[in-house]
Amino acid sequence: MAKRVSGVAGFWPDEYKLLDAAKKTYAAGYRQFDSLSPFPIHGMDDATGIKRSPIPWVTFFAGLTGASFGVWFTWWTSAVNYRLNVAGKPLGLLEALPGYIPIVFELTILFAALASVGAMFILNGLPKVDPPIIDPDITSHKFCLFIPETEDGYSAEKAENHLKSLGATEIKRVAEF
Amino acid sequence: MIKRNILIEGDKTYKDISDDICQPLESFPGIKWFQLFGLAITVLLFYVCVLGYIAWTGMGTMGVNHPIGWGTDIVTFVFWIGIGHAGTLISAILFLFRQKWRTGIARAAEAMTVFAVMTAGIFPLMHTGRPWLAYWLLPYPNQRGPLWVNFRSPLLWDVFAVSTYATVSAVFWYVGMIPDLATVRDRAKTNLRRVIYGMFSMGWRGTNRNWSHYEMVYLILAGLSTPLVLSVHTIVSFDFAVATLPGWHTTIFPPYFVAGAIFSGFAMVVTLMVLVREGFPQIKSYITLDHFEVMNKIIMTTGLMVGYAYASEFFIAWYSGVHYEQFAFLNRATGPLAWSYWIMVSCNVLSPQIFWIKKFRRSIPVMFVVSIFVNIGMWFERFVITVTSLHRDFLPVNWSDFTFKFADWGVLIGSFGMFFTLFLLFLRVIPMVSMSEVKPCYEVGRKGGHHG
Amino acid sequence: MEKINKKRYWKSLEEFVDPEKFNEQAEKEFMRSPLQEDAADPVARRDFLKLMGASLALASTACVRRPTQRIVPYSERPHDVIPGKANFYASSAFDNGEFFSTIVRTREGRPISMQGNSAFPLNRSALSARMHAHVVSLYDPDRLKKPRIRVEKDKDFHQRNWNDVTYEKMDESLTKVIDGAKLGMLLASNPSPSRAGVVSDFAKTFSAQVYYDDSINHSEVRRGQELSYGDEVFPQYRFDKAKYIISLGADFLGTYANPTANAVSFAKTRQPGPDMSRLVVFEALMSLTGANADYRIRVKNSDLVKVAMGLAHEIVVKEGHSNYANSDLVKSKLKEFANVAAELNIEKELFSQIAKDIWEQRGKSLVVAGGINAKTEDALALQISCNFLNTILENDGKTVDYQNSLQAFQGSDADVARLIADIESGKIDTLLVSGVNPVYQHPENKKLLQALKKVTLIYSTMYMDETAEMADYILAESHPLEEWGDAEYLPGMYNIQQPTIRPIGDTRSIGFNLMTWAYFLEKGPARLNELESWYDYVRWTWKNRLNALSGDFERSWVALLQAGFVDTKESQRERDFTARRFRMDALSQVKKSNTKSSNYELSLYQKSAIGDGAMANMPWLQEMPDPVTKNTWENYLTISYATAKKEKLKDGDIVSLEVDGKKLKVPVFVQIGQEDSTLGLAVGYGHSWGKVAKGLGVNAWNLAKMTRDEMVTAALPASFTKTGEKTQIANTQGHHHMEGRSIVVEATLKDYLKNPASGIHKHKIFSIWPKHEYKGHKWGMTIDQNACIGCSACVVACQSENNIPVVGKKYVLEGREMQWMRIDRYYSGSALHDDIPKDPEVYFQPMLCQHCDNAPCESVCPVLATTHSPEGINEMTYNRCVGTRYCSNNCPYKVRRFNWFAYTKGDRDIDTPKEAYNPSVTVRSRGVMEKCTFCVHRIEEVKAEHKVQGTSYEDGDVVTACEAACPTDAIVFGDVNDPNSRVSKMQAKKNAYKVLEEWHAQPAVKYLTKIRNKDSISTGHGGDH
Amino acid sequence: MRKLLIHLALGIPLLTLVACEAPSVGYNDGYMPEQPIPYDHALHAGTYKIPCLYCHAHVDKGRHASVPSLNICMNCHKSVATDKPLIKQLADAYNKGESIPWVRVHMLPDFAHFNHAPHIMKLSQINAKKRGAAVTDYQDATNITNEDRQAACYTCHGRIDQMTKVYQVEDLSMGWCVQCHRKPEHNAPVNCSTCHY
Repeated sequence: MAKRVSGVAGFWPDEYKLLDAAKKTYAAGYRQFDSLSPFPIHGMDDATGIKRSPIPWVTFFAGLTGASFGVWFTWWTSAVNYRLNVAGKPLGLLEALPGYIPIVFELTILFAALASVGAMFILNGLPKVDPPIIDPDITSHKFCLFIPETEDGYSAEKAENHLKSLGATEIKRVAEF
Repeated sequence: MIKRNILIEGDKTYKDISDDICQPLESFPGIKWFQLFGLAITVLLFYVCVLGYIAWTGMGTMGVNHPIGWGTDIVTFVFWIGIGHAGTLISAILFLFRQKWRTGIARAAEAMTVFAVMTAGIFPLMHTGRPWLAYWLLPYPNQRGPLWVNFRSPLLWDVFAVSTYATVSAVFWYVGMIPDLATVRDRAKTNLRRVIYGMFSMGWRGTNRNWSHYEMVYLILAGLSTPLVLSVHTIVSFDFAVATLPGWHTTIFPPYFVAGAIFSGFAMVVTLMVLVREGFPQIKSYITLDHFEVMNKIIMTTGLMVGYAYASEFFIAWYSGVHYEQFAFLNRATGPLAWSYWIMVSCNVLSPQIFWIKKFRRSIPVMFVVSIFVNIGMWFERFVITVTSLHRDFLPVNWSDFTFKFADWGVLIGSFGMFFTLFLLFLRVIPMVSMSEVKPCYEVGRKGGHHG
Repeated sequence: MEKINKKRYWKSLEEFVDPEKFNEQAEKEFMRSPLQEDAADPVARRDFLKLMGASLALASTACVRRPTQRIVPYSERPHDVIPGKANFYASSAFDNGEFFSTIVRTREGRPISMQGNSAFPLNRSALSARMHAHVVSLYDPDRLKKPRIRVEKDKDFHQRNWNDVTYEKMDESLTKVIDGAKLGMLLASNPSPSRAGVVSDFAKTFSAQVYYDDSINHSEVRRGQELSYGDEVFPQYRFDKAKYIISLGADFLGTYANPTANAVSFAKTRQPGPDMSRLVVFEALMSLTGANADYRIRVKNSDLVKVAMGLAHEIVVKEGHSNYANSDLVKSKLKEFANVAAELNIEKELFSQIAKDIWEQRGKSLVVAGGINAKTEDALALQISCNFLNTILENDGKTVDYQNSLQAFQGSDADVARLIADIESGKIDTLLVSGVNPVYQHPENKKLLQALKKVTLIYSTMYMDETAEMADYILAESHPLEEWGDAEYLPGMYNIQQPTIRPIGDTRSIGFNLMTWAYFLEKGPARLNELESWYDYVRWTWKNRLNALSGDFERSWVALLQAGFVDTKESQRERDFTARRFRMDALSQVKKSNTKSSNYELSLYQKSAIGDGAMANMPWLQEMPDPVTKNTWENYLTISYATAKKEKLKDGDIVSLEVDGKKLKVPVFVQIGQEDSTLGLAVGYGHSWGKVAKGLGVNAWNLAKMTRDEMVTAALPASFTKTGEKTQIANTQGHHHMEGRSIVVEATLKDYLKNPASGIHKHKIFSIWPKHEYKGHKWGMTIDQNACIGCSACVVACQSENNIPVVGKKYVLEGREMQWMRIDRYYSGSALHDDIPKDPEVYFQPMLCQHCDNAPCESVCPVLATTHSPEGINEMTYNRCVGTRYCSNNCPYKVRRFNWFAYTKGDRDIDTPKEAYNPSVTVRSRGVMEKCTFCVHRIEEVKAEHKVQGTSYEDGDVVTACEAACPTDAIVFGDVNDPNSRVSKMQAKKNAYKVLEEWHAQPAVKYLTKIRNKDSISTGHGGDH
Repeated sequence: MRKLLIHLALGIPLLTLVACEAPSVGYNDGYMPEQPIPYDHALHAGTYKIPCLYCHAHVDKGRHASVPSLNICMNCHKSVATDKPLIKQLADAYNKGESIPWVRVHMLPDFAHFNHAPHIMKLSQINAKKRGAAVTDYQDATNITNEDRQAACYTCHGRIDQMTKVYQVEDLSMGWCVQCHRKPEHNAPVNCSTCHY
């Protein structure tokens, strides 16, 4: 669980203003700050300087693992481990593969999907048990920018002023986030 | 640029949206809901009793016989699996195509998917002679040698496809739900509520870093679900297509089944959404007539595709020159079970044709009736494929007839009890429209950029 | 308040009555606390430790603990019983006039199945379906376990109470009854010399009158022989010597005379080739024999005499053949039959051709007539004209073997009439009945029923049947498998019936009873008094006969027991005898009767499984689909297709059938190929007893007519009216036409001689996979459809061998019958195109698991419950099956059977008694699929035996149950990898094909084409593409 | 959290299943029931070296090893240890024509058909081969000794000659059967109808 930090939060009534504020905050040299919104905001990644999520790699390798496991498992169980003549069909790896494709496919999807979701959970640090909430309305209709104390040269006043200059309708000092 | 219609009707703030959508969760259900729920759960209990009776007494309590090894159970299984497809289609394929209108109906449609797959999943289990041993279909290490499973059997493909589909669509549904559950948590007035929704929302806070990963995984899941959903009904169709039976052994089955699944799925979405709009009038702003019109267009299109499949089956049967194949199709249309064939054709091909007329596409009563027709028709499509093909196969000595017994009716009606029980509960505990997806779409079709 | 406090709950009445005592007991029962160690019980602590240990062991080892089983070994092991190994005993059996030499298989001293004695020339390894059901009748819970004495008898038999008694008590009462009584004995005829001996000893001693009445009397045959030739015999028809066979209503393959042996000898002449025999059947009902005919010509039963005489006219008068060509007497007699073909609507050319052909084949042809379905008022005339025809054709002594005649069918209706007269005149006041069930069989004979009420009736029986209801003393009879016996079915052919189990109840054979009473009354010849058991009497009977053979009785006795039979006149069997002189005055019996002006005539007939109805309580037989109609569990009125159309009747419509003022309500069944004015109704149903038999069908004997002391069962003027009621007839075959599919391939003999592969459609098939290789054995089967007569004995043999459950009428109606082996029956023509021929040709196709190399069932089973063995068997592993039924759906032949319910729990009346199960075969539970295994348990047993003995497999070591049961050798099983095996040779024949070959499932079963010996060329197409 | 619950819901039955199906669990190896007469194999087969086949006479002839009938016990006990109470009990039962209801130790389900004879033959041949004897014919007593046959019994039943009270040594599961059949030197089939029919 990530260490909890204090910081300053500013609020805006809609996503455009938040996006604008985020861009400006980034321009002002802030790097650790984060935006909070009830829904994802297009362009916010660039605005806050977040890199593309690495989850696709996880998906790819998990899918590959699923596929190779499927190929190996179906072949090994039916041709090696307990070889039985079923309907006179061949059991060689390549000859038999067409019949196993649906299994291989499903395993690919299953591995990829579960691994991706797992990765998302890990990257997002979920599940969090009872995390501190800046404002309950953030998940409904408020848009927030949070500048944490870990920011280089952080001072609460400076951050407050900065947010105020960006037109935040409300500013809150957050003891713990 | 084409002018878009607005997706969300009425002048709303984000808070209004939250309020509208969370209302069913935060208010005590009315008498109507209780009546419906009471009915559904009664049917569910009846269902449980019928299933118990079948499992206790034997499969002989159902109409299946020799040579009709598969009957109501498999027909209804395929029916429900098909229903499920619309949800994934809406949430995944339309997501990939950036169809914004999907947001209004996605959640409920996905819920329908999950519940339909759950309902469907019971059938392959219960249709076996020894359901208590159905876990033998899973390849797990055991002390029999170990003895594995037959990975070449379409039924095993089914196990993998259906369970993967159930898992992935449940996960997909749940992942989509997390931000909304957080909203409900943050709106909670009581502690208990906060704790419960807090648990299920997993501490979601909506930071952009989270959203970034979240959107990525959502995209990936949509990308994975798309081939998955197509594969599921393809594989279900393999149950038939891979078999040797005339009338089953057809290469057209995968696309035909998928089209049919989407067809029936959308019909069920229409049925359900009409009912939901009746029950929760505020939802009318989010699920609008435009939504219905689009869905009805899809129903009409897929109906035509299914109709094309029906026609092409006959053509191929004739063209193949195989006597058995020709007979099987002739028998569908003229044999002792021809009534089921003609119910299927009139419900699936004829009834959606009414949607050529815009007025009817936008008429709630018309679409409600048609959607129910389509559901009936699609059940009979599976009946025609399964039973009609089996009851007259290769050797004429084996030919026999099919009769519905009490247990057949019981499981068919009962499965609706299960589905509706789950769906009615869903309406009350989970936001039925995805708030985090609807909110960004508020602007769509509206002129003045952002609102105040 | 106090009241509530005082309220107690109790666990049992004891506690309520005496709580203290209860606690004491409870402590004992649930074990006293083990910690209560005291001086009185030092063991308690140790017990506790033990208990702890046990429960720990319990917890650590088992999820589900198995129940404790006990092994109770023999105290003194019988010499030849090895647990788990079957013992085989040679024996013999007699049933409804039919005789079999049998091999009884026992396990741990319990008979479990029977098959024929392959060395015995008559039935060889084949048995009838009824014989296979014999083991079930042995364990039939309905059997009488003890003798009974009627408590009280009032005039009208309202009092139906009996006391079960022991045989000692019975002997005591009966000796009093018999002593000084005017005794009569009504017996079924039986080829047993010992029984004949004891009966005659007894009859002489007590001056008893003996009457013979068989369940099915064929007395007209003996009478006809007597009138025609002067000796009263039941000739043996030598189908194996005949090249041209004409049946006049005789169902000799199904129910007439000695059908299993007939089938054995008939099949010998049916190998396709220039010597193949031809069978022409004139009949009204569609019988099994008619179904196998090359030419089947529909005539009324009342016209059969005309057919015989018409043929005689063609030969003698028209063609001027035979010794009688110059006899004016014959000519004048035949004159009135000059236009028979025209009168009977028979194709004239065909009729003349038949006459020409049989004359051509004289000495090698055979005319057979008879059976209850042909027993019209002219039955005797029919026999005489048949005999006359055989004499004209010089068949007498050759194909009509009067020397090796059948020692059966002595019963006659005349004897019954004599009995009635004797009772009425007071000559008989006490009657002993055994082997027949006269009350069931002669319901129309009111005089008999009246007469039986007048006498003290002693009835020896296995069941509380109709006659038992009227009896005063009921002797519980032993089952043939429980008793010694013997037979001389052909003169000089000695057979012994060995018991294979001790009598299960307090039962006796009739022979022993007669001995016992004589012993107690101290009367009669010494042997009746001195010999201690029936066994001794049987041995005494054989002492002289066997001594005549070798001089060493004990040795030849053991040899006889081991072999099952000794043929002392083997050289006589194949000989031709000189023709007997035909007595011309017999022809005076033959008159051309003018067909009565009745719309319909009813003929009773026997179904091959139920026959006379004595074994109607056998569920296997009730559920065996009738070979022709494929109906089960009841009888019904068969009507022709045209009649059904005319009268607007459909299968299952109940009509009220009226014959001579007697009415019966029966459902109708439309039988294609039946003569239009003939109605058929099977006997053997409508019993008032038996958990199984009771209430099934109607008793057709009610409609029989007594004319001049003869029972008339055919051509009874009948009428019927619709009642509007409907029922469903449990038919196992939903559709009767091949619909143009090449399933049973057929060719005429002419085609076959030109091209043996005629009719077979060859397909060019390719596969993307290489064929699986089978090293070692590769089991396969060939089914010769030309030999198969459709008798269905294999169906019941398979049921017996493989513990196949019976499902009952209700589930047959739902299409859930379980037989692994079925005989598919098709008619030519097509129902889809409403083209149902009046004279359909019938095809039989035994259908069982084809053990396909590319088995479609295997590839779809998700759990590997059905796989292929390295020896080519499609294995079904019941215990692995979860019951998806996908395999059955994917089986093109639909030979898999599913256990829809728990059929083997044994809680239904129709369940096979557990004792009759074959312990080598797993009993299947609910929810699993099953199917033919190629008798893999026999294969495994043989292989294990070879392994242990260090020997190797030879062709014929494994015989499947169906193969053994087949009288015509239509089924051959063996190793197809061995080029010299019978099966390989048959599979290599040019007329071998696979059903649905184009589906490329590669079945291991090949069929040989059906060849009909016809002069025409069939339309069947050959070639390939 | 919800996911965890799902995992638990799926996982618990699955774990139970694996636990129940895992080798030896759910089987009766180690089963050592109390017998009505505590017959001592260690004494008879061990100390006195009575060959297995003396009492289990049909084990190389038929399907069952078969618990010996009482007359076999009485062959010796007519004169041996006749005064001991348990022997008296035995003799008593024998004289009355009764039997002793032994508790079954080794049990296979009804759907698994096991035939002792070919197994005894094959295993004793293998044992003889191990000794270096030229083995061709099981019936030939000069090739295959009693010890070979006895060792064949021990393969599945363990050292019965050392057991005072007989117990089940192997779990007798299908997997256990199959692993032995699979050994190349045994050259035994592993297809289903080898045992199930």
